[in-house]
Amino acid sequence: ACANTGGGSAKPSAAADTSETDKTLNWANWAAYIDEDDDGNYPTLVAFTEETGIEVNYEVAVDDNNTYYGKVKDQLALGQDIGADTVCLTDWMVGRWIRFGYTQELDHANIPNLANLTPALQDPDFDPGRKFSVPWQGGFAGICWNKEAIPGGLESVEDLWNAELKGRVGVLSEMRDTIGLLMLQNGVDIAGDWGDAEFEAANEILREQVESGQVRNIKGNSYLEDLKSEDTLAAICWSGDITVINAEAGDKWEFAIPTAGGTLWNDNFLVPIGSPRKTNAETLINYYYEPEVAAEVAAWVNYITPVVGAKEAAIAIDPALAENQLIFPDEDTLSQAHIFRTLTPAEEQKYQAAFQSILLGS
Amino acid sequence: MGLGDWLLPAYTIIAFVFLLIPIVYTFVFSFNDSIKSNIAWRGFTLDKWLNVCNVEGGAVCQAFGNSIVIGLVATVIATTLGTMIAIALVRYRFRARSSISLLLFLPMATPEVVLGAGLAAQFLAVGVPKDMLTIILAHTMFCISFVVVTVKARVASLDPALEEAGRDLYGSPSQVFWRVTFPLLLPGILAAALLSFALSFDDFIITNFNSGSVSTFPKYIYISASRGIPAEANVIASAVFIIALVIVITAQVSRAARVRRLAKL
Amino acid sequence: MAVREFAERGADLELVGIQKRFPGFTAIEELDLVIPAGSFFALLGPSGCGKTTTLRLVAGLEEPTRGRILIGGKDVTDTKSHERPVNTVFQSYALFPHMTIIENVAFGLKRRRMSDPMGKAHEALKLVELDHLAQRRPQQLSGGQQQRVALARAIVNRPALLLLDEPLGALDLKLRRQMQLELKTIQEEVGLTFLHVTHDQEEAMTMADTVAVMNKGAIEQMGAPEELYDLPRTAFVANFLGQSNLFTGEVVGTTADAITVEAAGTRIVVPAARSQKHQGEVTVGVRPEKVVLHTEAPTETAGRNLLGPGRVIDVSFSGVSTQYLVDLGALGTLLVFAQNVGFAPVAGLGTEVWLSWDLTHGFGLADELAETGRFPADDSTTSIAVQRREALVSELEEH
Amino acid sequence: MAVREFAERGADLELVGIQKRFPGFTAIEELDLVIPAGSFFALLGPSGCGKTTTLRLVAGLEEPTRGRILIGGKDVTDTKSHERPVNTVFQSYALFPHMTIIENVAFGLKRRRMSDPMGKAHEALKLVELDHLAQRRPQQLSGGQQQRVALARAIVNRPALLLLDEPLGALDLKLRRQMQLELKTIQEEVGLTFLHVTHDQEEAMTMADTVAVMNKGAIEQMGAPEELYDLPRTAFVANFLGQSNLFTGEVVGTTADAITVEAAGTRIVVPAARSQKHQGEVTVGVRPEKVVLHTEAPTETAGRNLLGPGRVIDVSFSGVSTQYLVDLGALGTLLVFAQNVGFAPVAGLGTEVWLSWDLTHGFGLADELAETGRFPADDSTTSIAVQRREALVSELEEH
Amino acid sequence: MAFAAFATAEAQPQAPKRKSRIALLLLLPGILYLVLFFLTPLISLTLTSLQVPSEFGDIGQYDYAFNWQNYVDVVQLYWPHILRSFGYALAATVLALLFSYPLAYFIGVKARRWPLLQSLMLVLVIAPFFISFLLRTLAWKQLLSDESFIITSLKALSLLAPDAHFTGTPFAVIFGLTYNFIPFMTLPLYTTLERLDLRYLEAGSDLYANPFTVFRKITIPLSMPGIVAGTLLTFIPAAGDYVNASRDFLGGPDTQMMGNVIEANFLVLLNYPAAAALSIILMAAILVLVGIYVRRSGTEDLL
Ligand SMILES: Nc1ncnc2c1ncn2[C@@H]1O[C@H](COP(=O)(O)OP(=O)(O)OP(=O)(O)O)[C@@H](O)[C@H]1O
Ligand SMILES: Nc1ncnc2c1ncn2[C@@H]1O[C@H](COP(=O)(O)OP(=O)(O)OP(=O)(O)O)[C@@H](O)[C@H]1O
Ligand SMILES: [Mg+2]
Ligand SMILES: [Mg+2]
Repeated sequence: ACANTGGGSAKPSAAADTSETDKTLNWANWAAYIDEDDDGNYPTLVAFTEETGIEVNYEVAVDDNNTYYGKVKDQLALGQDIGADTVCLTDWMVGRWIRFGYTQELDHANIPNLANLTPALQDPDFDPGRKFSVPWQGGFAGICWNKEAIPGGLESVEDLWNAELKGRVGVLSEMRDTIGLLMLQNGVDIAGDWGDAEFEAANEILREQVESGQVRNIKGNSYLEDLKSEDTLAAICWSGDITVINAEAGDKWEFAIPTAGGTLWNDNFLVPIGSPRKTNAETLINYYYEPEVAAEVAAWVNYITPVVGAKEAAIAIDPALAENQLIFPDEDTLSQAHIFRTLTPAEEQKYQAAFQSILLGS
Repeated sequence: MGLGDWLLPAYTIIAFVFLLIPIVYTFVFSFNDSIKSNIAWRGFTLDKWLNVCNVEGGAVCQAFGNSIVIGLVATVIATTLGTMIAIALVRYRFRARSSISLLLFLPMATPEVVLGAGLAAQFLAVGVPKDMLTIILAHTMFCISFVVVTVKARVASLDPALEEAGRDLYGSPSQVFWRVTFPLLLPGILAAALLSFALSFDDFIITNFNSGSVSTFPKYIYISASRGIPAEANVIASAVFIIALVIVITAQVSRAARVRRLAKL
Repeated sequence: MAVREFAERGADLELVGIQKRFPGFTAIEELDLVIPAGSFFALLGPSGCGKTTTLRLVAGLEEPTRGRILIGGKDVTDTKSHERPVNTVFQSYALFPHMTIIENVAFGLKRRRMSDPMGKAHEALKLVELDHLAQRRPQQLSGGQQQRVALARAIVNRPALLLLDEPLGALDLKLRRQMQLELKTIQEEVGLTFLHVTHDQEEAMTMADTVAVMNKGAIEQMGAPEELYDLPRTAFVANFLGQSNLFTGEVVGTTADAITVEAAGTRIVVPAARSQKHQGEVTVGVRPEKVVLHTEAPTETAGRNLLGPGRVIDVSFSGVSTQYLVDLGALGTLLVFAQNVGFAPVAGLGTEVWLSWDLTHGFGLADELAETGRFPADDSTTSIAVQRREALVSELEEH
Repeated sequence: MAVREFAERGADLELVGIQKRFPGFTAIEELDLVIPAGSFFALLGPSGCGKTTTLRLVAGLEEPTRGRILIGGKDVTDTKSHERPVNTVFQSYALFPHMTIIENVAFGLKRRRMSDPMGKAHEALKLVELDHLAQRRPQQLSGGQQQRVALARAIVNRPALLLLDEPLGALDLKLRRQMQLELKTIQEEVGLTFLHVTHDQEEAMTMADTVAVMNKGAIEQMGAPEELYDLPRTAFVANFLGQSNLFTGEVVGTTADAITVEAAGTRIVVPAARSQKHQGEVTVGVRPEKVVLHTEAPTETAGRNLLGPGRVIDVSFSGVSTQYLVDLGALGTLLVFAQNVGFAPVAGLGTEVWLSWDLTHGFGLADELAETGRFPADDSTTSIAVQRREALVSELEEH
Repeated sequence: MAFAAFATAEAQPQAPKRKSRIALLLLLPGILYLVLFFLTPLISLTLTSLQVPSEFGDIGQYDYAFNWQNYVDVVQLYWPHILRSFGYALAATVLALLFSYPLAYFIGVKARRWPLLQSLMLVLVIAPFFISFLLRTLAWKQLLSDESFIITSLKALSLLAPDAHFTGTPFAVIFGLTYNFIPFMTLPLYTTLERLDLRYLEAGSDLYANPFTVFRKITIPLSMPGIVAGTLLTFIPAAGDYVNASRDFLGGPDTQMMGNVIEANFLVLLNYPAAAALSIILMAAILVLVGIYVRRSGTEDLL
C-alpha cells in the first residue's frame, strides 16, 4: 500500500476552473453563521444569486475544525473535490491547509472589494498577503454567566474558580481559546513569543480545576446546551453565541471580555485544492466584502465583521447595533483582545496532546 | 400465588415506561416551537412537521435520504452474501468450516470503534476517498455476520426431507430451490434484511470514521448535538418510529388475527 | 425435463450387491433383493437396521457405496432422484408447509407438466377423503390427516414404484388399521409396486405379499408372511416376528423325518424338514398359540411333544386371549396363548399344568439364541444421533 | 421444607365432584373416583378425553374449577404441587436437559434432603438397568432409555401415589411389554398406588387391577379388566376396549332369562342379566373371538345364536390368529378371530360360512351405535393444539 | 424484525454433504468480502499501530516501522481508560441483565397465553431500535440535566445531595450504556425463555422443589444460552462505545472510555498509531474475555 498517510510530501495540484460554464457554488460553513429568514432562506445569498446568476448550495457542514479536517483530508491529499468550493475555517486550521498545499491561490483581481479588509487582518503570519484566505467573521472568547444565578456578574477568569460555582462551570474544548484565556490571566502575551513553560502553567491550572470538579465539562459548541439547561452557570464562551441564546431562551446571559484580556479569532474563506469553481468562490467573497452586505450578515450573526465600512452601513439598519462592542468593537475593546500565535507542527502536536489529556481525563 | 401474580406485571409496566421515556420526549419535542436548538419548551407548533426539509437548506432531509440509500444498498448486498454463506454453512461440509465460523463471529465480537478505525485506516492506506461507497462497504461488512446468524437458524430448522420430497416429486435442483427452499427461507431472509437495514440506518460510529464529507442521519444528529439539534431531527426520527411501529404492529395484529382464524378451523 | 406418462403398471425393483457406508458406519453390508412388479413388499426390522437407508437408496436420495439398482429392468443407479419413476411417502410426511394441501398434491404433476394437475390432485384427495380440506395448509391438519395427504401426494403421480417409510407410524391403532386397509385397496386397484417399510410386524404381515425381515443391514429371511411366521429360520426372526418359545440342546436322535433335541433333560422332537440344522447344538421352538395347556397330566401321544409339569406364574388377560407364563424349572419359562372362547381363564395362578404341542408345529433354527438383558440395549443410533445433532445445532444458533 | 420420610405404603386417592374448565373448553365435566391404596389403576381413553388433565389435577399442576382431591384421606386441593406426596412420570418425560441422568434421578431426593441421595439414585437406576449411563445427559439417550430414567426419577422418591402419563408410549412393542412387566413388579414390590394413564387398551388390561374408560371428560365404565371386556355397557366401551360385532334391533321377546332382538330379520338372543336395556331399540353384541366359523351349515342348537350363510370377504393372517371378515348381507359385516392352532386358514376368501356363538357371550348395550365415516374425524385435540401452537410460534419467529 | 436475529429454531437433523463446488461458490463472495473489508483492515490497523512519526513530517504524518513501543505508550498513558471501559461495560451488562430478565420472563413465559400481547410487548422492546440512539441519549441528557424535573424532584426528596449532579458522572455513562443496550439483552433472553419448556418447571415442582429452587436449579440453567448471548451482545458494544461517554452526551472529562480515546487520537490528534494500537488492545482484550467467559459458562459451542 502506498504510504500516503495524511498530508503526504507531494502536494496536490489545483483543479481546472470551470466557473465560466458552471454557475454553481458549494459553500461549507458553520451553523448559524449567516443571515437566515423565518422560511429558512438566506437573504444575502438570494440577492447574490440574483446579482451574479451563481446558484449557491450553502451547507452547514463544519462542526469542528478538527473533525471537519478529519473528514476531508484524505480527499484533499489526493487533490479531489471535497464537495465544497469554499469553506470557512479558523486561522490555525487555515494555516495547516496552506502548509499542506490544500488551498488554491486566490486571484485578488477577482476580489476588488478586498480593499475593504480591516488592516489588522491583512497580513497574518499563517498567510502573509492573504494569498490563500480571506476572513469571514471573527469573534472574541471571553467569559459569560447566567445573570439570574450570578447577579453580581464576573470579571475575570479567576472568578470562574469561585467555590460557589463548583461543578457549574464550562470551558471550551478549543485549545487556543481556553488556554489562551488562562495564559492571559497569567499575564502572558499570547500573540508574542511564549514557550512550553507558559503553556504548561496554564494547562496545569485547567487540569486542577477539571480534576477538582470545579469545571463541569469541556465542550465545543454544545456548551450552549449546558448553559441553557443550567448544568453550567458560567463558562468560557464565544461572543456571538450569547446574543443568539439570549434572543432564543430569554435574556438571561451576559458576556464579557475578562479583565486580563480575551482572545480574538477569525474564520476564513479558502478554496480547497480540488474545487473547479474558484472564480465563483472569488465572486462570492467579493460580494460579501461589500459593506452593506457585510453589515446585514453581521447584524444577524452577531460576530465581528472584518469589512471596513460595515459599521456605517449598519447604522442605517439599526443604530443600536452599531454600538454593540461585540459586533463593531472600538479600538478600546480590540485592544483587550489578543490573537493566539501560530504554532509550529511540533508545538501543535505537543500542546494538543497535553490539552487533550485533560479532556480525556485519566 | 399472591405476590408473584402482580409483581411481575407491575414491574413490566414500569420497565416499559422507562424504556419509552426518551422516545416520548423526542416525540413531544418535535412539536416544540424552538428556534435553533430544541431544549427548552417554547410552545406547541406543527411547523416543524410541515416544513421538515426547509431548515439549513434541507440538510436533515438530505442526511436522511443518504441514510435510506446506504441502508438499502448495504442491506441488499449483505443479505445476498450472508444468505449464501448461511446455506453453505448448514448444508455442506468442508474443511475450513471452523475458521469460516470464526471469521463470521469476529465482526460481531469487535467493537465498532475498532471496525470503524480499522476500515478507515485501510481506506487511507489504499488511498480510497471516503464517500457513500465507503459507507456502504463498511455497513455491508458488519451486516453480513448478522444476516448469516439469522438465516442460518432458518436453514437449520428447514427439514431436509422437504427438499428431498421436492426432488422425489420430480423437481429439478433449481426448481427445488426456487419452489421449496427459497420460499421456506424467505421469512428468515426478510428478517435478516430488516435487521441489516436497522443496523445500517442507526449506525453512527463506523459511519463517522468512513464517511468523509457525506452526511447520514445519525451523523447529522451527532454534529448538530454540539450546537443544538433542530426540532426537525425529532420530526424525522419520530416519523420513522411511527411508520415502523405502525408497520410492525399491523403485521403482528394481522398475524394474530390469522392465527386466531386458524385456531377456529 | 421430458413430459412423462403415468406408469401403466408397477415396475419391478432389483437391488444387486448393494452396500452403503456412512462415514464411520456401515449401514448396509450386502443387500440383494428382487421385488416383482405389482407386489406389496414389506421391509420389516428393528429401529436402525437400515430400512430407511434402503428406501433412500432406491429413491436416489442417497448413493450406494457399491452395487446397482434396477427399476423395471433399467439401471437407475446413476439417475438423479427427480428422474426416477419412484415416489416416497416420508417417515415425517415432509409436506411443504408453505403450500396448501392441493398445491402439495399437485406439485409432482406440475413438475412433470401433466395436463390438468389440479383436477388429478382433487381426485387423489377424494381418494383419501380430504378433498374438503384442499385449501388448508399442512400445519392446520392433524397428524393422521397429514399422513393421508402425503399418501395422496405420492399416489397422484402413479409412480411405477411407491416407497412408504412407516407411513402409518403416527396413527393410533384404530386409524392405522383403517389406513392399512385403504393402502392395500389402492395398491390392488392401481396395481403399483409398493415397498413398505415398517417396524410393526402385524402391519407387515397383514398387508404384504412378501415380507423381508432385516437386521443389522442385512436381510435375515424373506417370504410370504404365513411362511415366515410358521417357519422362522433364525432366532431373531422367531422372536421379532411374533413370540416364540425356544429351547437349545444337543441333537440326540435323527430319523429321516425328525430330529430329537435334548434340552435340560427333556426330549423335544422337531420335523427334520422344518429344521435348519440336524446335528450338534440346535435351538428349536414353538409358537405360544400352538401350545395347549393341560390341567391334568395328559397321556403321551406319538404326534405330540409333552412338557411338564410346570407351574403357572403369570396369567394376563388381554381381551381376545389370555397369556399364561409357565415355569418349567430347568427348561425355563414358556409362554402360552389361549383364545378366550369361554369366560374364566383355564388355569389360575400357581396351578400345576402340562404343556403339549403337535410335533409338526415345532421348528429348528439356524443359529442359537443369544442371551439378552432384561432390557435390550436400546441403542437406536438414529435417535441418539439426531438428538445430539439437534442439541448441537440449537446451541449454535442460540448465539 | 420439612424433611419427609418415604411413604410407607401407597395412599388412596379420592376425587370428589371434580370439574375442570379451561377458557372456552370444559375438559372434565364431573368426575368422582376412588382409588384404593396399593392398587394399580388404569385410566383409559381416546386422545383428548381428559386423562392428562385428570393427572395434572391430582399432581397439583392444575387447579380444579370445582371439587376436592383427597390423598390418603387428607384434602390436598389447596396444597402446592411440591408439597404433595405424589410423583409423576410425564408423557414427555420432562427430563432436565442440563443435568446428568444421575442428577435428574437424585433431584427429588435432594429437595427433600434425604440422606445419601446419590446412593439411592444409583439404586433406582440399577432397577431400570441404566446405571452405566448415569453420567450421560438426557439428549444422549434413546427414547426408551429416557422413559426408563423418568420412571426411575419418580420411583426413587417412593411417593404414596405415582402418576404415570403414558410412560410407555414411545417404546416399541417388545420393550413396552418388558417395561410393563417391570412396572407391575415394582408396584407390587413397593406397594405404591399407581394411577396409570394410557390409550393402549391392551396395556391397561394386562397391567391394571381396575380399569376406567374415560370419554369426553367423564368415566363411561369402570371395573376389573375382564369384567369390562366381558360385559361392556356402552357402544363406546364395546368398541374402544377390543372389537365387537354389534347389531341394533327391536326387542321382540322377553323372558326372565333372556331377551330376543330382531335385527335385519335375524333373531339374536342375549341373556337378560347381560343387557342394560330390555325393551325398545337395543344394540346387542358379541366379541369376535367368541364367534365360531362353520364351513358347513350347523344344526340350530338351543344355547347358541346362529347367523348365516355369509361370505368370507377378507382373511388376514396376523401370526397368532387369523381374522375373517364375513359379509352377512343386511346384517352387515362381522369380524371373527380364530387362533391359529393349525396351519392353514379354516376358510378361504369367498367361502360360504355360518357363524354361531354361545348365547351367554352376547351382551346388550345401554346406547346405540353411531355411524362413522371410513376415516373417523381425526380430532385428537391435543395434537392439533400442539401443532397450532407450533405453527404460531414458528410464524412469530419468521418475523 | 430485529429480534429474529436472536431467534433459534428447532434444528432439523441435517446430513451435511460432501465437500462440494457449490459450497465454494456460495461461500466465496461473502468470505472474500469479509477478508477484504474486515480482515485486511485489521491487518493494516496492526501495521498502522506500529508506525513512527515521519522525520520532519507535519502533524498526522507517519512512516511504517515496527515500533511496538506504541503499545507500551498507550497502555501507560491510557490504562485508566482501558480499565474504565471494561468496568463500565461490566456494570452496564449486569444492570441490563437484572433489568431484562424479569421483563423477558414476563414476555416469554407469562404472556404466552396472549400471543397478541406478547408480540406487542416485543415490539415495544425493539421500539428503541426505530429511533436514533443518539437522539434517545440526548433525550436522557436533557431529562437528567441539573435543573430538570427528575433531578430537582430527587433533590427535593433529599434522595440527592443539593449540589449533586448527574450528567457527566460515571453513573450517567453507565446509565446510558445500560439503557441503550437493554434491547440487545432482552431479545436473546426472550428467545430462550420463550422456548423454555414449562414442563421442566412442572417436573421440578412435582419433585418437591419450591418455586425459588425451581427458578435457581431449572429456569436459570435452562436459559443460560440466552444469558450468555445477551451478555455478550451487551458487553462487547458497550466496551467499545464512545457516544454515551462523550462529553457532548452523558460523559464528562473523568468518564472517558477507550472509544473516546481512540476517537480523539484518530480524529483530533491525528495520532493514528496510538489509535490503532488502542483498537488492537481493545479487540484482543474483548476476545480473551469472551473466550474465558464462554468457556466458564460451558457454552463453547456458541462460537
Ligand atoms: N448420514 C448418516 N451417517 C451415519 N450413519 C447414518 C446416517 N444415516 C443413517 N445412519 C445409520 O445407519 C443405520 C440405519 O439407519 P436407518 O435410518 O436406515 O434405520 P431404520 O431402519 O430406518 O430405523 P428406524 O426404524 O429407527 O427408522 C443407523 O444405525 C443409523 O444410525
Ligand atoms: N390449557 C388448556 N386450555 C384449553 N384446553 C385444554 C388445555 N389443556 C387441555 N385442554 C383440552 O382438554 C382436553 C383434555 O386434554 P388432555 O390433555 O387431558 O387429553 P388426554 O386425554 O391426555 O389426551 P392424549 O391422549 O392426547 O394425551 C383436550 O380437548 C384439550 O384440548
Ligand atoms: Mg427409518
Ligand atoms: Mg395426555
